[in-house]
Formats: sequence, C-alpha cells, structure tokens
Amino acid sequence: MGHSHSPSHSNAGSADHAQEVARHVKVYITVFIALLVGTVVTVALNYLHFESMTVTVAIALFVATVKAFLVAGYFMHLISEKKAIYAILVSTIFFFAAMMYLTVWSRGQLPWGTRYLSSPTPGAPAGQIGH
Amino acid sequence: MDATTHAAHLHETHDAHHEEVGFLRKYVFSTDHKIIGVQYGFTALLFLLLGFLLMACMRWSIAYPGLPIPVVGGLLEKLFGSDVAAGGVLSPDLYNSFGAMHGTIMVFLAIVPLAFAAFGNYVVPLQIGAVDMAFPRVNMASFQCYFLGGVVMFASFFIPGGAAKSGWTSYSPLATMADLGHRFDGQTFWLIGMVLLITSSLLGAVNFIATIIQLRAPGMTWMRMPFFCWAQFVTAFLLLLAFPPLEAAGIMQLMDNLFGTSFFLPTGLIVAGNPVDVSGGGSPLLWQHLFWFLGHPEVYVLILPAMGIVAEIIANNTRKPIWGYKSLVYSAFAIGFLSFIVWAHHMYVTGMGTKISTFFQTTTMIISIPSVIILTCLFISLWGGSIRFNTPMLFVLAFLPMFGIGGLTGLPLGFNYSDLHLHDTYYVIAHFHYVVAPGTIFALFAGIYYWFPKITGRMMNETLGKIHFWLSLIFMNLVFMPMFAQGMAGMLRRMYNGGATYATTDGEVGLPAAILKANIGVTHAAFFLGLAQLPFIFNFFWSIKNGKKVTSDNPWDATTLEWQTPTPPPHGNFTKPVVAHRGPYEYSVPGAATDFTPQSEPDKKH
Amino acid sequence: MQKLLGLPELASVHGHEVDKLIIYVHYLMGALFVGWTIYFLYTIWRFRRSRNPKADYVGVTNNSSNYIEGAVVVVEAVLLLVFAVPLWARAVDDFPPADKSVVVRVTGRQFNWIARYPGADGIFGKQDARLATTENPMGIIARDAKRAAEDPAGKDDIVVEGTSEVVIPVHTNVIVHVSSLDVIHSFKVPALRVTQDAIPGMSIPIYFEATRTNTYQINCAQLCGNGHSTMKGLLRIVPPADFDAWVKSKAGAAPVSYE
Amino acid sequence: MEIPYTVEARNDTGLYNAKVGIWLFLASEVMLFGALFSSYILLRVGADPGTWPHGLLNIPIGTFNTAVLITSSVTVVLSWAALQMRNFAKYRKFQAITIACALGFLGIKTFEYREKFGHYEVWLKNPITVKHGDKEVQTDRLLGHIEFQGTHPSFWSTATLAAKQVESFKFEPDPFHYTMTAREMAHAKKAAAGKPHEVIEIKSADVKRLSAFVPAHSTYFGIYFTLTALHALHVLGGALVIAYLWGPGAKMWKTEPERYINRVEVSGLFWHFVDLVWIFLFPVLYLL
Ligand code: HEA
Ligand code: HEA
Ligand code: CUA
Ligand SMILES: [Cu+2]
Repeated sequence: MGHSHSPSHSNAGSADHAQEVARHVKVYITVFIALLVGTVVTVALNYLHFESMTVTVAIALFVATVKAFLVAGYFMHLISEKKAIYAILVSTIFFFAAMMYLTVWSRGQLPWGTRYLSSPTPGAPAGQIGH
Repeated sequence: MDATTHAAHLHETHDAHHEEVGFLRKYVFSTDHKIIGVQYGFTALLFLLLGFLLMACMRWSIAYPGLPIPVVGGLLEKLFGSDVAAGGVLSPDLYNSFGAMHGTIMVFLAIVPLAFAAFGNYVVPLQIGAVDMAFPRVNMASFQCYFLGGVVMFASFFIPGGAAKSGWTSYSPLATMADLGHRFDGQTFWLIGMVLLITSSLLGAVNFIATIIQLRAPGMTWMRMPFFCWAQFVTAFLLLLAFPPLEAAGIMQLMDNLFGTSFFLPTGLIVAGNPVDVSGGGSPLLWQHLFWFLGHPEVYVLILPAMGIVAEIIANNTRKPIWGYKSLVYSAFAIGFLSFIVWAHHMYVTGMGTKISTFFQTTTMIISIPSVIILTCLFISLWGGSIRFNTPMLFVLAFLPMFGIGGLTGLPLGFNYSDLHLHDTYYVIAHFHYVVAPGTIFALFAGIYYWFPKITGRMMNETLGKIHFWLSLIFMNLVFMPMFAQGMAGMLRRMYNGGATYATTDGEVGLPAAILKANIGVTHAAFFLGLAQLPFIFNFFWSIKNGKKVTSDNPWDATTLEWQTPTPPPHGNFTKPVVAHRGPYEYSVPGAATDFTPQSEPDKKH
Repeated sequence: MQKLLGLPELASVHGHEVDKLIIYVHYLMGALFVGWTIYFLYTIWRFRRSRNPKADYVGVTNNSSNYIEGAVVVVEAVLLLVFAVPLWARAVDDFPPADKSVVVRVTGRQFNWIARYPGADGIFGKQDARLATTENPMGIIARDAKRAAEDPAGKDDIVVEGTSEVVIPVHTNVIVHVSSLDVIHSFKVPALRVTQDAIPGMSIPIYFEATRTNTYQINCAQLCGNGHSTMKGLLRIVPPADFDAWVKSKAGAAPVSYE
Repeated sequence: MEIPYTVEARNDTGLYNAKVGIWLFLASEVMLFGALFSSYILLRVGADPGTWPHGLLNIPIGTFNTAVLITSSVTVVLSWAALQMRNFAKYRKFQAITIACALGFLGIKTFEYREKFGHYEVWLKNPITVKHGDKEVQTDRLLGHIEFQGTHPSFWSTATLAAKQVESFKFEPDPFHYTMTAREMAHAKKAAAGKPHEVIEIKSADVKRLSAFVPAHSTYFGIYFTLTALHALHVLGGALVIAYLWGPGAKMWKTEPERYINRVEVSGLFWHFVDLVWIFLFPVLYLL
C-alpha cells in the first residue's frame, strides 16, 4: 500500500486510487473507534482501583503504547513509510530510552550509605549509616 | 512557537526571491544560504571577540586580584556600577558573571555558530552540488533566532543584578538562588536566551539534515561526500536530539525562577539560617543530567566540524587523498552515537554507585577510540604527500597535535578515580581549551583563510597570515600549558582571585607559591594572544577590499564541488547542472593530466 | 613521576592508588604524544613540497595504524578494568565498619563548613530543616528551645561551626558524610585526594585514612556563589590521643560557635 | 532557481523535502517531551511519602478532552484522504471540525486550570479534626476552597495572608486528602456525596503553608502545568497552521494542488504527534 501513501498523486483521482483511499478511510475509522475504546478501557480500569500500583501503571502505559502505535502507524501512516524515516525515529527512541533509563537508574545507584534527606532528617547512630 | 514558524516555513520554501530583491531582502532578510552563512560568520566572530574580552578581564582578576583593570577598568565601573566594579576592580559577583558568560558566549554564540552554522551554511550546499538549503525560510528564521538569542544574552549584562552568575553549567539550586533580589535576573535572561539559541540550532539542524539527504547532486552518492559534509551531518543530529532535553530543563529552571516550583530544589533548603519557602521535593542532580545530556554531545558539536575542515584542507595541501576516508566517516558516526551515553563523566564526584560509574567510565573510554582513529587517519594522510605550507595548512597542521593534547588529557578525567583529584581544577580547563581553542579555533581560522577567496574573490595576505599563525600558536600554548601544572597541584577553577585563598601559609598546606605565580605569566600570554589576532583582523577587513584577486574559480586546485562555482557563487550557486563522477579527494591520480581531478569531471573512458 | 606531574603532598592511604592511576594514564598519554610528535615532525619535513614535489596517490599501505589503535584499545581496557573500576568499587562499596571508625558529618553552606560529631553516645541527633535559625542553622532538634526534649540523642553532638574546622585522628578510618544546606558545594582535600560534592537534600559518605599529622586545606570545589573562592576550610589531622582529648574538651560544652 | 523535491519525491529516498523536515522536527519533539517525561518519573520516584498528589484532576473532563483530541486527529486524516480524492469541500468540512476540536480542547483546558487555581491545600501548625467521608480524622493538612468576604479567591499563598493582613478565613475542607490511597479517596468521596459542606474558620496564625493548586504547590503540579501548558502551546500552534491552510493558504489548491496536499499532510503529521503526546499525558497525569 506504500505507493498510495507516498504522495505519488500522478494517478490521483483514477479509479484504483479512489478505491485505495476509500479502503484507507475504513482503516482510519476503525483506528478511531479502537482509540476511543482504549481510552474508555483505561479510565474504566482506573475506577477498579487495583491493590498494586504496578498493575495500574502497567495497564495504563500498555494501553497508551498500543494507542500510540495506532496513531503513529495509521494516522501518520508510518507502517508504509520510507526507511530513512524509520532510521531517524529508531535512533531517537533509543536515545530517549537511554536518557530516561540511565537518569532514573543513577538515582538508585549511589555510593553505599548515601541517604536522601527530607525534613525532618532522621538521626542515625554513627554505627549504622545507610538506608 | 517553534511549531508554528517551523510548520509554516516548511512549506513556503520557494516562493522566496523570484523578483529583483532590494538591499534588505538581499543582505538582512536574505534566504540565500551563502548570505546567511556570512551573517552567521560575522556575528559569531564578534561574539568570539566579546568572549575573549570578558576572559581578558577575568585573567587580570586572576593574576592581580583586587587591582583595578587597566584601560577598561573605568569603563567597567561606568557600565556595571561601582557596587560590582568599584574603581575598575572585578568583584567576585562580576567575575562569576563574566565567567558564566565567557563560557556561554564562546560555546553557544561563537564557536557553534561559526563552525556549524556559518561554514555549514556556506559550504555544505556547495559541496553537495545543491542550489540552496532545503528550507531557505527556515534557514533565515534560524539565524534570526540566533541573533535574538545573542541580543538577549548581551542585554543581560546591563539589567539590575547583572548577567547569569552560575557558570555556563547553571547548576541548580545556585542558578535559582544566586540573585534572589531580582525577579527577572540574569539567569532568567540566560534561560530565555538559551531557548532562542536552541530553537535556532534545531531549525538549522533540521535544515542541514534534510538538505544533505534530499539535495545531493546526481552522482553525489553518500560515500562520495566530502568528509566535511559528513561531519556536519553528524553534528546536525547531535544538535537535533541532544538540545531538546536542555530546552526542557531550561523551561523547568525558568519555572523554578519565576513561578516558585521546585523541580531542582530539594526538600529542606536552608539559606542564611532560614528555611526556604518552597514545596521542595525536586532534584538538583536532575538538572545536571539534563544539562550534560546536551553538554557532552555539545563538545563534539564543537570539534566535528573542525575535523571536517581539517580533512578538507589536509587533502588539498598534501595533494593526495585522505587516508582512510571510510574509517573517518564511521568514526564520526561512532562518536555521534556514543556521545549520547557518556554524559555522566561530568558528574563523577556527585556520588556514583559502582555500576553506573563503570558504565560511564567504559563508554567514555570507548568514545575516545574513534577520536584516536580520526586523528591517526589524519596523521597518516600526511605520509607520502607533497605538502604545501600555506596559512590554512599551517593552522591545520597545528590543529593535529593541539587537539591531540586536549584529547589525551581527557583520558585521566575519564576515569572516576583519577577524576577525584582532577575534577574542577585547571586541569579540566586546560584539557578542554586545548581542544576548543588551539583545536577548534585554529581549524576555524584555517577554514576562513581557505574559503575566503571563494566568498570574496580575493586572497588573504599570506605574510600577515603566517605572523598570525606563529604568534597564536606560541601564545595559545603559553596560556594553556601551565594550567595543567596548576590543575595537577590542585588549583581550582572559577576563583576570581585565582586561588589566592589557598596559598600555603605556615601551619596550613595549600598551593605552592610557584603555582599561583604562574597565573601572572598565563594572563600576560593571554593578552599577547589577543594582540596576536590584530594581524588577522586587519588582514580580514583589508583583504575584502584590497586582497589579491583570484585568477581562477579554483585558486587552491581543489577537487570538491564548491570550487566549480563562479566566484563568488551567484544566487542558485551553479551556472550549469553539476554531476559528481568520483570521490571527493582525487588528488595526484596516477596518469591524470593535473594533480587534481575535480569531482565534477566526467570520466575519459566513456 | 609524582614530582614530575607536580602532584601535591599526599596524606592518605588510598591517595596512593589515585596517584598511581593518574601516573599510569600519563604514561599512555606520554607514549602517544612522543611517538606521534616524532612521526609528525619527521613527516612534514620529509614530505614538504620542495623535497617531494609529486604526492603518492596511495600513501601508507601497511596497516601499522591498526596496531597502534589496537594497542591504545588494549592499554585503555587494562587501565579501566584492572585499575579504575575495581578502585572505584572499593571507594564506594567497602566502607570500614563505622563503629570502628571516626564518623563526621560535614555540611557546607554559603560560605563555610559545619563539622558535626555524634558525641559520647555515638548517635547523631535528628534535624528538622523547618526549625532552622541563624543560631541553629541545621535545625538540630536537640538545640531547639521548644522541642529539645524530643531528641536527647542530639544533646551531646559536637557541632563546630563558623571556623570551618574539621579535626580528625591520624592512622584511623574516618567516614565523612558530606551534605549541604543551600546550594551545591564540594568537599575537596587535595592532600587526601578526596572530592565529594556536597549536595543539598543528600548525604553522601566518603572514607579515608590519613597518614600524616598536619593541617590541610579543605577546598570548595563547586561554584556556590560570590563567596565561592573564599570558602576555605581546615582539616586538622592530629594524633588519636589529641583527638580524644579534643572531643572531651568539646563534649557537653555548648555548641562551639566562633561567629 | 528552483529547489528540487518540494512536490515530488526524490526517488532514492522516496520522500519530498517537507516530509523529511517534519519528521526530523518531530524527532526533536520526542526528545523534548521525552526529557519532561523522564523528569516526571525521576521526581515521582524521588517524592517523599505523602508529597505526591493524585486523584485531584477531573477525570471525566480529561477523558472527554482526550476524545476531542482523538476526534480531531481522525478528521485530519479524513480531510487529507478527501483531498487525495480531489474533494475540496469535504476536506474543508473535516478540517473545520478539527479546528473546532482544537479550540474546544483549549477551552476545556482553560476551564480545568481555573478550577485548580481556586482549589487549595493548607498545612496547619497543629492538627485539627475533620470528617473524611464517614469517619473523623486528625490532620494538619486540608484540601478545599477558601471563602473570603463572600468570594472564592484564586492564587492565594502563605504570602497573600500576610500581604492582605488576613486574620482568618473560611475554609470548606474536602472530605478526603491525597495521602489516602485511591480506593480510600473514592470511598470517602462516595460517603460524603450529597452531604452539606462543613465550613471551618482558619486563623492565619495557625497556617504553616497555604498554596492553591498552582505549579508551586508541589513538583506534581509543577510538572503537570509545565507538560500540559507546553502541550497546549503545541495544540495552538498546530491549530494556527491548519487554520492558515484552511483559509488564506487554500489559494494554492487552485495553483499547485499536489503541493497543497503535501502541506496538509505535513501539518497533519504534526497534529497527530500532538495527539500522540496527549495519549501519554492523560493516563500519566490524570490516572496514576
Ligand atoms: C571539543 C570539546 C571536547 C572534546 C573533543 C573532548 C574530548 C574528551 N573529553 Fe572533554 N571536556 C570538554 C570538551 C571536550 N572534551 C569540556 C568543555 C569540558 C568541561 C565542561 C565543564 O565542566 O565546564 C570537558 C570535561 C571533560 C570531563 C569532565 C572532567 C571534570 O569535570 O571532572 C571528562 C571526563 O571524562 C572529559 C573527557 C573527555 C574525553 C575522554 C574525551 C575524548 O573524546 C578525547 C579523545 C581523544 C584522544 C584520546 C586524543 C587521541 C590523540 C592521539 C592518538 C594522537 C596524539 C598525538 C599528538 C598529541 C601529537 N572531558
Ligand atoms: C568554545 C569554547 C571556548 C573557547 C574558544 C575559549 C577560549 C578561551 N578561554 Fe575559555 N572557557 C570556556 C570555553 C571557551 N573558552 C568554558 C565553557 C569555560 C568554563 C566557564 C565556566 O566555568 O562556567 C571557560 C573558562 C575559561 C577560564 C577559567 C575561568 C575560571 O574557571 O575561573 C579561563 C581562564 O583562563 C579561560 C580562558 C580562555 C582563553 C585564554 C581563551 C582563548 O583561547 C581565547 C582565544 C580567542 C581570541 C584570541 C579571540 C580571537 C578573536 C577574533 C579572531 C575576532 C575577530 C573578529 C573579527 C574578524 C570581526 N576560559
Ligand atoms: Cu562552596 Cu564553592
Ligand atoms: Cu564530556
């Protein structure tokens, strides 16, 4: 389906092109509905209040990611996009992941005995430092 | 904001300049990549001068703390008031402002605009045989953002409280608290200026990448691109992906300064014995991570274009192909890629666990390898050449060992354990100045001497050029070499009195007298370094009018496409459509008529 | 070599390793620098235009460069894996048993250092930043008129403020918890080869064992405002006996303040 | 002089210039919002217990706004499809909806902001007893609304009390506090539903800290306002571009339809990205 997306409008208006577009319109509508459903699902699940925060986060982010793929894949027609674009996006995502992961990781990765102070600061026996 | 300008400009690429254009449209609001390149060049050189002048005042204060600055002292007092420059003496506050602004101006307003924007704009489209950049309007917007950013930064000197005082790194909480007296303080201006400069770089980066991907002339395959274009290509990606995080951080620090948020302010801050009335809960280290996520790639933004220039000029003046063109390209990519994951080597002493420290030490060591490879290739390229020692080549030859020294001294900093002793000392200052000053600046000088005839149609004066070179080389080293010793001895940076506080006295062990005395020598060397630029400045302006006219479009007998255009190149660059038939550095091809075969020259065979 | 590089007087056990690493790295740097400089000077002399009018299209054909680069890789790998990484692991992971060490909390503020010892009971008192006053800059609860009763442990803490003096015994493991009240400072003692940023909201321990009795300067190695260059502290390394005597002299006494 | 590939695609890359440009720009946008997301995570992981508000945003409205934005996204592609079908009228119809949605989104956001600015947390010097749902609790931190001289002021802070020399003010405490778990909060709200609001009198002297739900309230609201405001700016920007193409820019449809379609596609790509960012913002800020 690539050619119809890449703006090779030479054949624009021609019958097969028309069908092509018509088919995409169907896809768009389906995606649209899927997105709405996804939203409703996330919100609904949220009202169930799972015991563990992790589950809530996991589900919410999972659904969000799926929605993101739908938008990027179909609305932004990435699935039929050229590989130059992929190269750019993949490296971007990698660097973003690196930034996020290393930054957050380094927060926990501290010298032995390091403490984050909050007011009030707990006193500590000189004997036992650390968390 | 940038969203609109960008998206809007994206489309209005070529209704630009059809009609006969007037002076304003031609020189001020031009969309021609060459004019924009020149605009960038001039502005950046002026900022380079400003950066130097700030530093000159700092150097005086370092050598003679408490003594009024000669010549400009009175002026400073008039400009900045007697509370910070009483009797022309630099107060610690003013010193900190100058220090922060010297760094900021040199990096973001002088070298990057000169190396990336100016040379990139002028040369890249010519070298790949394009008629212009892909998005001329965006290109113009990029320069305007840069100019605005420069104005904001410059203006910040004259607002109540003065310019930013917290180092070019602007670490929180200091950046937020340095100037609590004023709502719109220098730091706020700094942040606004940075957002403008970042926007400018982003627009530029998008433009460069799109241009190189889309507008290469027929036959200009990727592996036929001059290394300079590769360097700019990688650089553009660094700017594109590393700058936004700093923009985000800038926005957050702006919120901290103006709206009392606590992104970078931890719980329980106590200033002068009083609890600070903020919510707290923020993280000072978050700022450092986001800053250095830009900060490290930025330093390669400073060096890659320089390496590009060096490669061009070496090939041209050794009259032989660059040795290991492919490894150069791959190394540039390796550097680009790795530079995103080494940033925390600037944060070794903030307290790092074993794992994270090991990770960043390892990546830091790995990233030094491609630099080694690049330098090795450039060194080996000299072998078997027929070397012409004209001014550009002299600067380029000097670049090699100078960058070498700067780079090598990066290694002891790259290990967490040895950085324990060297961090924040003048060793670091010497390390990176060797790379950016006798390194990058020399490469830029070389580039100016090299492309000057293409831009103006006249050569710059060789004798003055050689004087400029030798004096600069000598004094650069006299300025920065002693700093290694000072750093090793433990002399710290960012001290308005050059560490006088830490002099050894009877009863306390501190800095040896000799180390502190060196400050005086360095300062004078720095002044002479400034004087050494006069031949250049004179040569520069004089040659525009009176330089020796070039006899051909290709005065250096070069192979790359920019020399196939008329001199200076008209709007639209090439008079006839160009096709690249061969690699970029076909010098002294066995059996060829001349010792250079331009890329555009068709093969004899068919 | 120490002298050649101009490293300052050394007064700690681990500092020896720091110097060793610095020196080894400089051997590598020196080798590369000298080697390449010689090659460089020879080449530009040998292949100058007047002596070599016709350039050689091919240039170097052997792959000696690979060996040089390979060598650099190997040496760097050794320096990293054999020295840098294990040494750092030791510096941040295997602290000496704190109950057999002298533990100090050093807190930076604009523009001096506050040293705090747990006192006879060996327990640091609690702090509450919201209690901070000019008299009680760290908001130590035991020093707060209203809430002193809450935290007896803090009573006998020894707090040395105003003089930026830190007193420690020689030949003893010392653990220093570095922190800050306002902006980021950095606790650096060149003679001990230690540097640790003092970051508000965090308390980060470092340890060392001093090898000489002497008075060394504590530097603030992080830009912290207009007083940064004058934020000098003094580290007094004294014989253990004197240290104990000093502690006794302070114990119980009202918090020392020279302000 | 003509710059090539502004309309037709370059055959080795298969792309026209603006397409490359916009995707590069979006890549940088990913890093921009990515950095803010990373900060959000770091700040949240680092937050002291009881200092990270949750459940204070208006979920139904947020959900509705999400739907609005998704709708605008689909109308954008549909309008683009219509153009490819050479159906200009239909294109205009769909983009009109898009623009309407954009304005709607911004309107709703403004309303949400205003709601927050008038909603307070007050930290008291010593605990008092209030009803959380059906049970009495001792607490020194209350959420609720200020009533002062018959008005419900916004943007008050600890400083305001001194500045305005307020001795005391009326306060309608909410029947819950974010130190509760989500479930407890929901329960407390249900229990309190329909019951009349108790109003208490608070002396300024007893107030340790007072803050409306503004960026300064906490790092949570700080990042919430920063992210959503930055996103709103993007919505505004995108809407302006689309509106421009819809109105004055539409001339080009007569002269260079292909280029016009490209412009619409590119502005669309930007719009979808803005939508995509919100798809993450909504659950992260509203639900977690
Ligand atoms: C263009 C700029 C540039 C470049 C290229 C580099 C290159 C490198 N830098 Fe540098 N660095 C800076 C600019 C730069 N740096 C700046 C501005 C700072 C300070 C910021 C601040 O705090 O204000 C800094 C600080 C800095 C630090 C933090 C120090 C501290 O604050 O404690 C570290 C630590 O790892 C580091 C490491 C390195 C390394 C390993 C390289 C490597 O990439 C180097 C690799 C190169 C080589 C290994 C050379 C190889 C040479 C040969 C093989 C031939 C030699 C031949 C002859 C000499 C004849 N740098
Ligand atoms: C690219 C970056 C760059 C460059 C080129 C320079 C160039 C120089 N720097 Fe800079 N410097 C920094 C980046 C740079 N610096 C940074 C980031 C810091 C840290 C700041 C901080 O601590 O926060 C710093 C800090 C710094 C310090 C330490 C201050 C301190 O810690 O207290 C010192 C001290 O000597 C110094 C000196 C110099 C000198 C002597 C030069 C010389 O090399 C200058 C050479 C330049 C010239 C001689 C001017 C030539 C002018 C022209 C050619 C103009 C021509 C004009 C026309 C034709 C119109 N610099
Ligand atoms: Cu404290 Cu510098
Ligand atoms: Cu770095």
